[in-house]
Amino acid sequence: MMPPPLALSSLLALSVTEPVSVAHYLVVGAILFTAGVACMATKRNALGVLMGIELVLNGANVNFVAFASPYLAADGARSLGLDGQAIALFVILLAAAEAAVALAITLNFYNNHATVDVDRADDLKG
Amino acid sequence: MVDFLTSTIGLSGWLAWTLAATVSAVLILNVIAGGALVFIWAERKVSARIQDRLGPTRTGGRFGWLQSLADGIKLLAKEDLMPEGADGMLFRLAPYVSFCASFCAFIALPFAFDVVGQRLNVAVFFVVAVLGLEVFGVILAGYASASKWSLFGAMREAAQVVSYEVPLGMCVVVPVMLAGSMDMVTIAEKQAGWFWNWYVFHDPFTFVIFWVYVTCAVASVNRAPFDLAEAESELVAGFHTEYSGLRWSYFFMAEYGSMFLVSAMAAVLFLGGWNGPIPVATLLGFSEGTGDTAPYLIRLLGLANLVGKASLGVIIMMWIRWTLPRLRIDQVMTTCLKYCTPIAAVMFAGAMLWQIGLPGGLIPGAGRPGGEIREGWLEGPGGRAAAPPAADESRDVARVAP
Amino acid sequence: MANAIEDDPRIIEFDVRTDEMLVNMGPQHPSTHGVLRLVLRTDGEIVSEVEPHIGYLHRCAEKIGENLTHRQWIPYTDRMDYLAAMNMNLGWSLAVEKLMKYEVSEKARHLRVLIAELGRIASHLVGMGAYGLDLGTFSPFLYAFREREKILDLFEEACGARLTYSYITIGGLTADLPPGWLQRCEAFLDQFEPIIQEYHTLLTTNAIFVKRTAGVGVLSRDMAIEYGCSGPVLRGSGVDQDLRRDGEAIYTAMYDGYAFEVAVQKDGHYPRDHEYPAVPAGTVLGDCWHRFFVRMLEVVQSMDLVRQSIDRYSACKGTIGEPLKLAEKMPAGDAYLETECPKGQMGFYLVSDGSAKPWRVRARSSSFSNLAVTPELCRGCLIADVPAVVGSLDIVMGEIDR
Amino acid sequence: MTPTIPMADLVAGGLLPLAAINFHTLFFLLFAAIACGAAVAVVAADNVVRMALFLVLSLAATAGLFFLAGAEFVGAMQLMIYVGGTLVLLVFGVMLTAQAPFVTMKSAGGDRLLAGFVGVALLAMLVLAGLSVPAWRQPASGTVPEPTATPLGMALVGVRVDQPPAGQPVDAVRSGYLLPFEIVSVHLLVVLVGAAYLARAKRRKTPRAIEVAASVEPPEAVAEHAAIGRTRAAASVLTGEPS
Repeated sequence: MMPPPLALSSLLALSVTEPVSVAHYLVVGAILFTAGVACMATKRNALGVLMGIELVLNGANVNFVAFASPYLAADGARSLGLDGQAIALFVILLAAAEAAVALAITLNFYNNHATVDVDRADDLKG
Repeated sequence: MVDFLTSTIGLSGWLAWTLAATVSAVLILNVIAGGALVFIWAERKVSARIQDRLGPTRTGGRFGWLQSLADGIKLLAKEDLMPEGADGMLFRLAPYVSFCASFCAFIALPFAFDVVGQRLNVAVFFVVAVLGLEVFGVILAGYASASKWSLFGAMREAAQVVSYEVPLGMCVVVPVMLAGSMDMVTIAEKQAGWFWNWYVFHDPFTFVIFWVYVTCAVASVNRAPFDLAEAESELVAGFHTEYSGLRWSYFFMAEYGSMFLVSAMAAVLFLGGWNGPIPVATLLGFSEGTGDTAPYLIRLLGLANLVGKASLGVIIMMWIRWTLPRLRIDQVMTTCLKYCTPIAAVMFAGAMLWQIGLPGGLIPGAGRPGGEIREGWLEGPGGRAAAPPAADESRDVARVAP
Repeated sequence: MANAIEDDPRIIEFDVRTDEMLVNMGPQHPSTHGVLRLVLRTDGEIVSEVEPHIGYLHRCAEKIGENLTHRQWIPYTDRMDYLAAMNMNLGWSLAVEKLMKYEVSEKARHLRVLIAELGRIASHLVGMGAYGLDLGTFSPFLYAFREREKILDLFEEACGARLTYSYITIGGLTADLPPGWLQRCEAFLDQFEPIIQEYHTLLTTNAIFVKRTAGVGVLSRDMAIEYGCSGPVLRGSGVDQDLRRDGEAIYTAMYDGYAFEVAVQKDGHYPRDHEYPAVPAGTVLGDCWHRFFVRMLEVVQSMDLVRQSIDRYSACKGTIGEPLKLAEKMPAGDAYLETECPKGQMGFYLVSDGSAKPWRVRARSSSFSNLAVTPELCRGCLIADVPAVVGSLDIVMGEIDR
Repeated sequence: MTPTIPMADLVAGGLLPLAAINFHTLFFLLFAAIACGAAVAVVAADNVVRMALFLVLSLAATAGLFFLAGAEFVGAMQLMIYVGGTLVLLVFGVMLTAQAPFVTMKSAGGDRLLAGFVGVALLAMLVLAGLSVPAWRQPASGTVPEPTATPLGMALVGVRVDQPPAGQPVDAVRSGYLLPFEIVSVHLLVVLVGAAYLARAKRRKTPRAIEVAASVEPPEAVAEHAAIGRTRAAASVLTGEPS
C-alpha cells in the first residue's frame, strides 16, 4: 500500500476509521514539545519553567515510545523495539533527578530572594 | 464476554466491544459506590458495637441496613456550598479527581480468576501509581477551599502519602519478585493450593513485610491512626472542611474505595488472592475443564474469597480506627522514614536472598518455582521462539465475566 | 523561652523562608471544650504563639448574685462548672456557712462528702473521655460517658436532676437519700472498679497515647505556682497540695477522719495504695501525661472516699437536718473560702450587709488560672499538641466566663 | 490494542458509519486531545496550582498513549514517577507561592506574543519533519505487541531476550542496558544527596522568638511589606536595612 500524500494524511489523522501511524504520535510529541518550550520561555514562575521542562522531556518520550512500538510500525517495518522503551525509561528517571535538583535550586533561590520569580534572578547582570 | 456477545447473540463487533466495556465499567463503579454504602453502614455498626451502642437500627427495617442509602439521599438534597474566596474550578473538580483515581485503580484489580476489568501486565505498578493520584484531589481540595484548616490538611496528606509510597512500593515489590510477574492474576495464581502457599507464609521476611505493608496501606489511605489530613480534633475536618453535599460524599466514596482496594491488594499479593485457605474446589474435583458450570462455580467461589478477605481487611481498619489515638505529624513521618522504610528495605533484601537460597519457600515442596523467565531466553538464537510469555489473555479490553 | 525553643529536639527548623499565619481555633471548633477561642500564630505546623480569648459564655452570674438571696444563687453555681455542679454547690454553701459560722449535722457532712466525691468521679470521667477525643480516639469517650450516666442516675434518684442539681445547699442538703440508694451506689462502685483498668489499657498505657502526651506541654513546678494553677494541673507538676487536706478548717473538718493520700508524685513515685500502671519512659513531671494520670488516680481515690462515707453515713442516726430558709438574713461581714473542686481550687467570696442578699459576690475559678498557662505551654509546639495541652488542663468555659 | 474489526462483518451489520470506528484510533485521539489540550492549558494558565493540575492531566493522558502503543511498563512508570514528581512540584508551588501576589505571575504581553510566534514556527517545523518520512505515515500494521515488562527488566540487568544477534550466542554485556542502568542508579543517588544538601535543614542564627518579636510592626508597615512577605520585613528590621 502506497503511503498517502502529505495533504491527505493530515486529514486522515482525524479520521477514526483508519489505524494510527507513527506520525500521529510524532505530532502529539511535537505539540507537547512546543508547549513545553513556550512554557519555559514565557513563565516567570520558576515552578512554571520546571513544568515546561517536564513537558519537553515528555514530548521526546512520546516519540521514543512511538518508534519503539511494534503495533504502530507499518507492515514489514522494524520498530525500535525495547531500545526505545528503555531510553524512555531513562528519560523519565533523569527527569525525576532533574526535578529534584531544580526544586532544590528553586528553594534556595526562594530563601535568598523571597520570591520564585525568575526575572528577579538578575544578580549577575552587569 | 466479547466472544460470547458476538458468537452467541450475534451482535456486531463494535456493539459487543462497547457493551462489554460498559458492563465492566458499570460493575466497577457499582463495586465502589455500593461498597461505600455497605462499608459506611458497616463502619457505623462496627463502631457502635465497639462503643457499647447499637448504631442505626430502624432505617430499612432490621439493623438499619438502609441507613447509608438514606444518608446518600440526604446528601443529594443538600446544598453544595462553596466558600467565597475559593478557586471555583479546582474546588468543583477536586472530589472527582479523587474519585476517578480510586475508580481507575479498580480497573486492574482481579476479583477472581479472569474476573478483571483489564488484565494488565503491570497491574501492581498501575494500581500503586493510580492510587497515588488520589492525593491530588485532596491537595486541590485543600488549596481551593481558601481555608487555613483545609490547607493544613492538604499539606499533611501530601507529605504523608508521598513519604509512605516509598515503603509501600518496596513491600509491593516482594510478591512481584516471588511470582516473577507484575500481573496480579499471575501473582494470585501462583499462590493456589493450601494456605501455606500464600506469600505471607512464604518465608519469615515476607511475613514481616506483610505487616509493614498493612501499616503503610493504612497510612496511604489516611485511616486512623494516620488520619491526620482530616483530624477532627485539630483541623476541624481537614481538607474537606468546606465541602458539603454530594461533593463531600465523593471524597468518602473515594476513601472507602481506596480502603477496599488496598485490602484487596493485600489479599492478592500476600493472602492468596481468590484462593481460599483450603483448596475446596480442587478437593471436590472441580476444575476448569469439568462440565459447564464448574468454571462459573470456581469463579464465584474465588470472588467470595477475595471480597471476603478484602472486607475483613476493611473491618480491621475500622477496628483500629475506633481503638487507637491519632499520631502527630512528626511521629507519622518518623514511623515511615525511620521504621517502615528501613525494615522494608532489609526485608526486601532478605526475601531476595531467601529466594536465591531456598526458592521453594518455607515449607519444602509447597511453593512453586516463580518467574516467567524461560530457560530458552538465556540460550541464544533459539530462545526467541520460546521467549514471549503468553500474550493471549492480556489483549482483551473487558473480561469481567467468563 | 527562646533557648527552650532552640533546644527543643522536636522542632525541625528548615531553612526555608516561611510566613507566619494567624489561625483561629474556635470559638466553634471540635476540640476547644465549648466556646474557647485560641488564636494561633503558626509557622507551618509549628505554633509560635497561642492567645486564648474568653468571654463567649459570660452570663453575669456574679452580678445576678447581688440581686438574689444566698440560697437562690445556688442554681447559678450549678452552671459554672456544669460537669461538677455538686462541688460548686458545696463551695458556695460552705462559704456562706463560714460567714454564718454554721455547722451542718454529722449525717449531712458525710452525705456531702459522698455526693462531692461522686461528682468528682463524674467530672474526671468527662475530662478523661474528652481528652481521648482530643487525641483522636473516640471510644474511650463513650466508655467514660457510660459510667458517668450511672452516676447521673444516682444523682437523679437523690435530687431529681441530672446536670444542675442544686442538691447541696446552705445548711445541709435539700433532701435525704431515698431507700436502697446506698446499695445501688455500692453496686456501681463494685462494677466500676475493674473498668478503670480498661481505661488504663486504652489510654494511660497505650503506646500512641504516651507518645502524644509524654514530654508535651511541660508545666514546671515553679510556673504552676506562679500562674496560680490548682487541682490536678498543679499536682501533675509535683506540687503536693490538696485543699481537702491543706484547706481551711471549715472545709477540712468535712473530711475529718477520712483516710486518703493526695494523688501527687512524691519522692519519684505516686501513692502506692492501689495497683497503678507504672509511669512510662519518656514522661516528664508536669507534662500532659502526668496531669492525665493524676486525674485517673483521683478517680480511684474518690471511690475510696465514697466507700468510707457510705459506711459513716449509714452509721449516723437521725436525719440530715433542714436546710436554711430561702431568705435567711446573714450577719454583716465578708467571707472567702476555697474548696478543692475536680478542676482545681474554686473560691467564693461574699460580702454581706446584714440583709438576705449578698452585697457582693465573687467567684475565683480554677479553670481561669489553669487556662492562663496555655500560651506558655504551647509556645513552639505543633498544632496537634494544642488540643493535647488544652485538653490536659481540663477546663470548663462555664466556670471561666461565669 | 483493540483488534481491528473486519470490515465485512460490519457491513453485514448494516451499521457502516459507526461500525467503521477503529477503537484504537478513537482512544488515541481522545488521549492525544487531552494531552495536547492540557499542555496548551499549562502554557495559558497563570495560577501555578492550575498549571500543575493541567500538567498532571497531560502526563496522565500521555501515559494512556504509552499504554495504547504497547509500552505498558513505561506507561506505569510515567504515572508513578512523573505524576508523583509533579505532586511534589505542586506542593512546593502552594508552599512557596502562598502569598497572594505570587500565585498568579502574569507574563508580559510581548513575551507571550514572541513565544507564540516562535512556538508556531517550531511546531510547524516539527510537524513537517514528522510527516516527511513516508514510512512513518503508513498506517499501523496492528501487530499485537508482546508484554514488555519482563524483557525490559531483563534488558536492564544486561540480558537481551528480544533481539538476539542472528546465529550468535547472546553477548550479554554488549547488548543489554546493565551499564546505563548502573550509571543512572548512581546518578540518582548522587542527585538525591545533592538535592538534600542544597535544601538541607539549617539552624537559624537568630532565635526565632526574636524574629517573631521583631516582626510586630504597625499595620501600615505590614501592609506595605505584604508584597514581599513578612519574614523579609522582619529580617530587614533585624539587620537595619531599608526594605
